[in-house]
Amino acid sequence: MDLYSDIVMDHFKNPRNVGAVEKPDGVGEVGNPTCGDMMTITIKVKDEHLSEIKFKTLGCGAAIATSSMMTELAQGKSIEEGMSLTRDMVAEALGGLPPEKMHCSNLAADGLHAAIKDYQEKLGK
Amino acid sequence: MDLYSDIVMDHFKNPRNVGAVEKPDGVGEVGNPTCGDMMTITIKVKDEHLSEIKFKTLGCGAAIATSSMMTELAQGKSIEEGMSLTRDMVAEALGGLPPEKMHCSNLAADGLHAAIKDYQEKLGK
Amino acid sequence: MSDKPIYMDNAATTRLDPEVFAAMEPFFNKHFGNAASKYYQEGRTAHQAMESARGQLAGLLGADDEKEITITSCATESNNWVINSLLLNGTKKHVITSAIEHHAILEPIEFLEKHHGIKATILPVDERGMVSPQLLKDSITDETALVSIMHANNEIGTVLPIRELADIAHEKGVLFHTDACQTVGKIPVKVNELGADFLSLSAHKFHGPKGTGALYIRKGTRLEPFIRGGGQERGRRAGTSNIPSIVGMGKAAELAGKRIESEAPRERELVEKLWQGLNAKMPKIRRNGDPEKRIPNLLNICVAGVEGEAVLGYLDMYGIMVSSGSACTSGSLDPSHVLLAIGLPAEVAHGSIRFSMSHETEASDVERIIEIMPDVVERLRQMSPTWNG
Amino acid sequence: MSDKPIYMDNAATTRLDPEVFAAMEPFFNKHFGNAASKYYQEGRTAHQAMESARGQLAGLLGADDEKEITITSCATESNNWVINSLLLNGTKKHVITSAIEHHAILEPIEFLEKHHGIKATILPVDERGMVSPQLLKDSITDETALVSIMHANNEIGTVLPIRELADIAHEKGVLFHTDACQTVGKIPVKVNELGADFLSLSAHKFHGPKGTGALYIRKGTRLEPFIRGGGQERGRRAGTSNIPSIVGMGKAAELAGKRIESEAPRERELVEKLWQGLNAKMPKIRRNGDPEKRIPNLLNICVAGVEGEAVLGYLDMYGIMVSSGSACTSGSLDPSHVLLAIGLPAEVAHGSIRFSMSHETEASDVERIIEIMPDVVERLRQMSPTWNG
Ligand SMILES: Cc1ncc(COP(=O)(O)O)c(C=O)c1O
Ligand SMILES: Cc1ncc(COP(=O)(O)O)c(C=O)c1O
Ligand code: FES
Ligand code: FES
Repeated sequence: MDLYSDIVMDHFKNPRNVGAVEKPDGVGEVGNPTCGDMMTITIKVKDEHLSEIKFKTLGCGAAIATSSMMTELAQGKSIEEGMSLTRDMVAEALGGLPPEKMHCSNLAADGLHAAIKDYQEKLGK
Repeated sequence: MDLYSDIVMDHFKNPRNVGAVEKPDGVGEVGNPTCGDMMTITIKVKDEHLSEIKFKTLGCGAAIATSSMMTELAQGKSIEEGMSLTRDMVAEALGGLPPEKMHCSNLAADGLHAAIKDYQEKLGK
Repeated sequence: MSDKPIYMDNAATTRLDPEVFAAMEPFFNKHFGNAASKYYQEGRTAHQAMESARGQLAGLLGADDEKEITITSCATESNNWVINSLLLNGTKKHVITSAIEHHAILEPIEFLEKHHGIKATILPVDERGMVSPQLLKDSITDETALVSIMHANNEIGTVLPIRELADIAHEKGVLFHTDACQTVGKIPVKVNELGADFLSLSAHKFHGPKGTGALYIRKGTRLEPFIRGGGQERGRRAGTSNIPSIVGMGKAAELAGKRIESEAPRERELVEKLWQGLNAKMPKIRRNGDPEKRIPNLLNICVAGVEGEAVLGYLDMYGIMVSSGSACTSGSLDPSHVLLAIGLPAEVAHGSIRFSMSHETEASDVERIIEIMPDVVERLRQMSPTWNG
Repeated sequence: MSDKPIYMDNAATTRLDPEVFAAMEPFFNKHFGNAASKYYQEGRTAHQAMESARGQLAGLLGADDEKEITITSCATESNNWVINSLLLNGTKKHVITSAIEHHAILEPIEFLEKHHGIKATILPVDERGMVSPQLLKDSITDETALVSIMHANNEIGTVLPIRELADIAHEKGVLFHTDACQTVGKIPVKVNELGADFLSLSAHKFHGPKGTGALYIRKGTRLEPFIRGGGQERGRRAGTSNIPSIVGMGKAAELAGKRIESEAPRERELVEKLWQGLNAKMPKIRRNGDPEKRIPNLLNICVAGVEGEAVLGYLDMYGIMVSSGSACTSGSLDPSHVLLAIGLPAEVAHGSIRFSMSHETEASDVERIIEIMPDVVERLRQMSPTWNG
């Protein structure tokens, strides 16, 4: 028995899209190091689509894996689709998460939404 | 480790002087079946000496062994010596008794004393 | 004297089943990890073994959910837990139990009565060891927090009508606990058929390891923890999980479940054979407990004119291991409270002998006891001032 | 990746020593008798084995009398026992403890505070984990029933000045308890030198079996039983005695006593080597606990820019087993109360890693960790938004 599913373990061990995109169109910062989890999502937007997404995450295995999976799920999606990405979708794509980890699995979707909002605000001004 | 010493076990397995003397000069009855222990000591007295002693005992291994040892210790002794036989002397001769068994080890000496008193009372009248 | 010892004290404790031991063995020094350490493999291995053992036990009890099983260090702890938690922490301060409960129920209740203002009603039993349902009904008040009645008595083997008693408690909104130490693994014990809210058991009573037990806690029932300070057992019982023993308890539950159907009638027959054999050869003996409603593996008799400990001592010389409710075996003056509660005079109770069997008991063991016991008793009776044989 | 796993979580639990297992083995299904059944040989065999194990444990602790050792199911039970018995049953209702105690002390106290009108003073500690003797002195009132301070902390390894603290309590006529789970078997723990009235320990912390512990109770000190209902442990702790485990605890105590003198300096050196090695290769790490007054086998560090659970997960892939005081390992939001109590900011505490060794730890294990750990940390730091490396 594993604590995490094989998919979680794969994304934890080999996280995709780690880092920060250059000259990001939007930046989302969520979480708080005091709580042990913090995430920075950077996005590039092309034609109202998420052309590039990267993450940096401080947190547990679940936090890292959800970040990684989220970047894969959102990659190439429209910003509306990005906004409607939920933590449940991420958790499901990961083959499930332990109940006590649902907390941090929020972060990834929240981070993406924050980055998109940041992009929209920058556009707006 | 044994609960009882080898001497106790020997007297428990092969008690000496079980039964009742014929035409006893004295009879001592002590204990109480309600308490689980009861003893009847019968004695023959010749020239103020205990010429024959027998016992019947209802009780635990310690009760049986102390009865048996008591009859051996008292055998042939003067009735004064018989009256001064104590439970400690019996217990010592047995190589010791477990502390929780000190209660029933009283019985044997008490029974002997009762039989001697019975003999003396009969004489007195 | 033959050499093969005969163990007939399975109501006290049982031999650890070799299959149980085999199941436990890898967890002593191979997979020794702490089950709470889920962030490395060895911890997860331990955790998984524990949870599958819990499942085996839940299976034996027919529990709806494995989470209803909380592992404790023994039934004594389970019993103390229920009594203390419900009576010390709640607002209701009355408890009802029976006169033939194990000390692990009676003593905590006595202590709370003496020092913490609890009120207790100790229901009497009839000569077979039965509690009156009507009397239970009449004893429940608005103050009653708990009814605790054992499933089967450990000395006389009487099986009590738990379903009926639990229903009475529940009708009045009172929680019901049963101490099932002597039934689990011996007769079918299904928590939903019994209807109890709490059920105590100890693994060593059914060929599992000593020092491990459980408390069944029906889903939705609140019970404050008794031993606190760690997240183990979903926060209900703290302390590093005793994985080898828990694995052993699970395996023992599985094996018991498989054996019950064939074993119960076999042991019942052996008990009958023992009773018939002894009764035919020894005058003035009586049998205690309910003749029908009883666990299959236990025979309790009283032998007139002898004292139990002396019988035990003589049988020990032949390698025969039994027990007695005589006071002499406990160092006190009063014989077993159970034998007194079923109305035996003390002098009769002092002569009690309990034989308790297991799947290891063979017909030849019974035959040997039938051969030896009458001689032993006869020798002791010859020494006894209360026997005129 | 090499295949040999490296177990560095001995403060959580230890491997059962094969010699201990060998000592236990005959008591599982050969001599399985109930130690209370003294009227047959198998019961006496069990009883004797138990008493000689008690002697071994008394020997390790330098107790005056074996009767001062009461066997329990674990240190958690021992701790709960002392707290509950002294505070629920006595007239004095104030307890003093420290902020870095194990939950098995803090939680029962919290519960009694909340539900039973007990007052508690939780003494703060300094950055090394030390309690101030003066503050203890000032905190004792006429109402104080008990002071409970652990001998060594399980997370940071600091050894507290028990003798001095116990003397302060005793000067004011207050009983003193110490939780010695992390010192017994690792440094000399002599009850008369420590001066405590009560001392808790768990066998599985020194290569004995899980699910067995003890409470040392100084002669002449009264303590109401916690688990009642049988004459076991001289009436102090009821429940069928867990003979195999008790025998194992005794053997483990004997082995630990023999090992301490050579092991303590050896492990101290390994810990030093590990710290030096990690510190040389990893920037921005800090060491926690008292640099001098500490158990020899434990190193606790905080690694900036990473979270503990993630480190554990990566090390697990290499078969390296350690622990962390990060909140993520407990499913809560706050990291270890111990790390917060020594003044670490939460974001630092989240990056804590504890290495704890035993006599099985080899120099090559330490070398391997020094090789692997910096890479693991570097990979995680590269993912971290708080690390600008
Ligand atoms: C200091 C301390 N106290 C108490 C305990 C509890 O021990 P156990 O889980 O064996 O009851 C532990 C270990 O978990 C500990 O380290
Ligand atoms: C009916 C009953 N309840 C409770 C117990 C206590 O079990 P343990 O000693 O394993 O805690 C026993 C056995 O001793 C028992 O027979
Ligand atoms: S980051 Fe703390 S639980 Fe996942
Ligand atoms: S006769 Fe009862 S203790 Fe000896």
